[in-house]
Amino acid sequence: MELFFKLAGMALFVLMLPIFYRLIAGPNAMDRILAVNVIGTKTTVLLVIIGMIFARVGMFVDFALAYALLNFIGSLAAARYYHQDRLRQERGAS
Amino acid sequence: MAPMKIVALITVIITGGLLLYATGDFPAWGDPLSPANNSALSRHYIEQSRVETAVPNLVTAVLADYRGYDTMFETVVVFVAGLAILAVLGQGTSRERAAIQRSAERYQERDMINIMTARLIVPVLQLFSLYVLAHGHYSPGGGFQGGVMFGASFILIALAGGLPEALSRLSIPGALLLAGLGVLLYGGTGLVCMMLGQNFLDYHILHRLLPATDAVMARYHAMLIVEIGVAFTVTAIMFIIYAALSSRGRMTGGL
Amino acid sequence: MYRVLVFLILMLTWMILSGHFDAFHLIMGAVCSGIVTWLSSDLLFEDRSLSLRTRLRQLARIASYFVWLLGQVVLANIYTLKLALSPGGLDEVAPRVVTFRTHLKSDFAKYLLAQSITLTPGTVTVKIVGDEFHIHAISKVAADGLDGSMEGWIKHIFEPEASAR
Amino acid sequence: MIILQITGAILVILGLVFFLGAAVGVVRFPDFYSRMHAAGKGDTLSTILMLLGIVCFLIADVPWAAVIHGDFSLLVEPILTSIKVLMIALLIMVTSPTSTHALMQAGYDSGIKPHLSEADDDSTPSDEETPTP
Repeated sequence: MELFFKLAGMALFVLMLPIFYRLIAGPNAMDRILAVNVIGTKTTVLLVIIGMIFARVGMFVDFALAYALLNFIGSLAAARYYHQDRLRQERGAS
Repeated sequence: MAPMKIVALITVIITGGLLLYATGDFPAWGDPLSPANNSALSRHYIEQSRVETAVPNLVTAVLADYRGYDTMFETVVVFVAGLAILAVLGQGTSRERAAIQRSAERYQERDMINIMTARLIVPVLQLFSLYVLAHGHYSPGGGFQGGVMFGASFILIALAGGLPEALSRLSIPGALLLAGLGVLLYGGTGLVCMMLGQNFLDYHILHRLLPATDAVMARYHAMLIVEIGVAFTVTAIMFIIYAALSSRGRMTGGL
Repeated sequence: MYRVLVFLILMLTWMILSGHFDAFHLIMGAVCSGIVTWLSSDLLFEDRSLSLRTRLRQLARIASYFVWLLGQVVLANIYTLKLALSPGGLDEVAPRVVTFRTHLKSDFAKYLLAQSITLTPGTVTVKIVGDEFHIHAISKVAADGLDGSMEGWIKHIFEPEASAR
Repeated sequence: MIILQITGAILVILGLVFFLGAAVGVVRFPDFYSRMHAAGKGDTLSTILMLLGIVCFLIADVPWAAVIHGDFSLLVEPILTSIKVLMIALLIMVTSPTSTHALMQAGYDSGIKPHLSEADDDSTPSDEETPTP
């Protein structure tokens, strides 16, 4: 079972690589925020899987919960910042 | 910009590479022969902390008890950082606040979906942060982590409902009071220990004041008090930093 | 009344989180739930005029709605998966913005509708202006999927008298 | 208990498959908005499925032989952990559409050009509009 979770965690990481590509290439800032958001959600799962591998899920679940909450606040903040920044620029230009 | 970006990228890659290289020197997971296990001091912590403080989580015992000075001054550093940000950016004059309020309201309509999600999440987030704070003795956590998450709950309110909404829940003077109270709670615990005739932050003497505790449980409970102080300061300073930076010191508008 | 309800919900959450059931931790849980109730009980349950019986009925209907929604979410993902993986899938990608008006009244009902639209096949709520929903649909098929059955469900949850007629 | 473990494994693998769809979509789709579709949905469902799979494993791990003999205290911790994992799943189900929506709105209002296909302009009930900043 530990082997299964090791493989699952590795597969999850490998599947994150295309998203890393979007993070580096992504034509504009929103694409990068999107990529960070997806990677953040997946990190939540990865934390629980690490907990399964170490057989300490009770502990890692707390990290995952905290991470999920803070990741949401982070992407919301990034989106709001981008939004307001653009609005400010437009107001400045006009 | 482009050359700077390349320099930054190279710096990041080199730093990351060095860090990855350094992980190779780590002792294996749970290795009894690792250097950290072999000094007399760390052996004392590992073997005796459970006996001396009744706290199962070794990290918390070391952080809040054995190295209490360290943590206290970390808290003070956080406090001073918040004060410095307010000193540099200012709290905004009331006239400026009113003027910007009017112009801000025009283009800044809040989004209903974000507000509803924030309403659902904020109580959970606050309760979870208090749980992290209170269970620092058993599971990873403690004052800093709990405080950051409690501060984040106010930041979430500010992000979704606007900074004025968050400021009506935790005003800047209120936050400053809370931050000061946190440092006072920490330092005060130490001072009470001194008054009872012991060294600064030597908690075991507190069993004279706390009901139904012996010298060991006094250390256990004093750690919780100290962690609450840390959480107060961190919560307030997190929110102050966010409010000041997101509104460029004007305390209105914001993200 | 609602404060007590919020307190009880928070206390239950605390016990799930904590896992220690001795007196010290329970008292600490009561204190912490009390603090959170005091700070932010006004955030939960916007409309406090409803009786608890109505709330419970709504809760039961929301639960059955959730099961249906979960099925729709799976369909959404199979659709996206098909678009992403099939070589000709990109030809079908034809994004468009659709606007429509809703008849739902309460903010929470609109919220539930918006979140459900975001979760289901090929559609994302871009913004809500008053009663008007702006939906971004990834393809024609997805845009045609917005036939109002979801709105009917939600109307049934929150305004059962209106939808019965 | 082997059935639960197999179910859990299937759920985790299904989650990975859906995440594969999301990852490929994020790379392949033509514009920001359709990438957001792939990311938002694939992400949510695959997270939920994988967490459900992990719950299956957690329940299968309970020493049921001891529980049947009356030692219910062994049941408490796995059950609480499972509920916490389900809480994360519920949380993701609430927060993920919200951040998708917030990002979409930010992109829309700041005028990122959507990739609108010219091929089919039969604007049936849909009234297409270009974002006016």
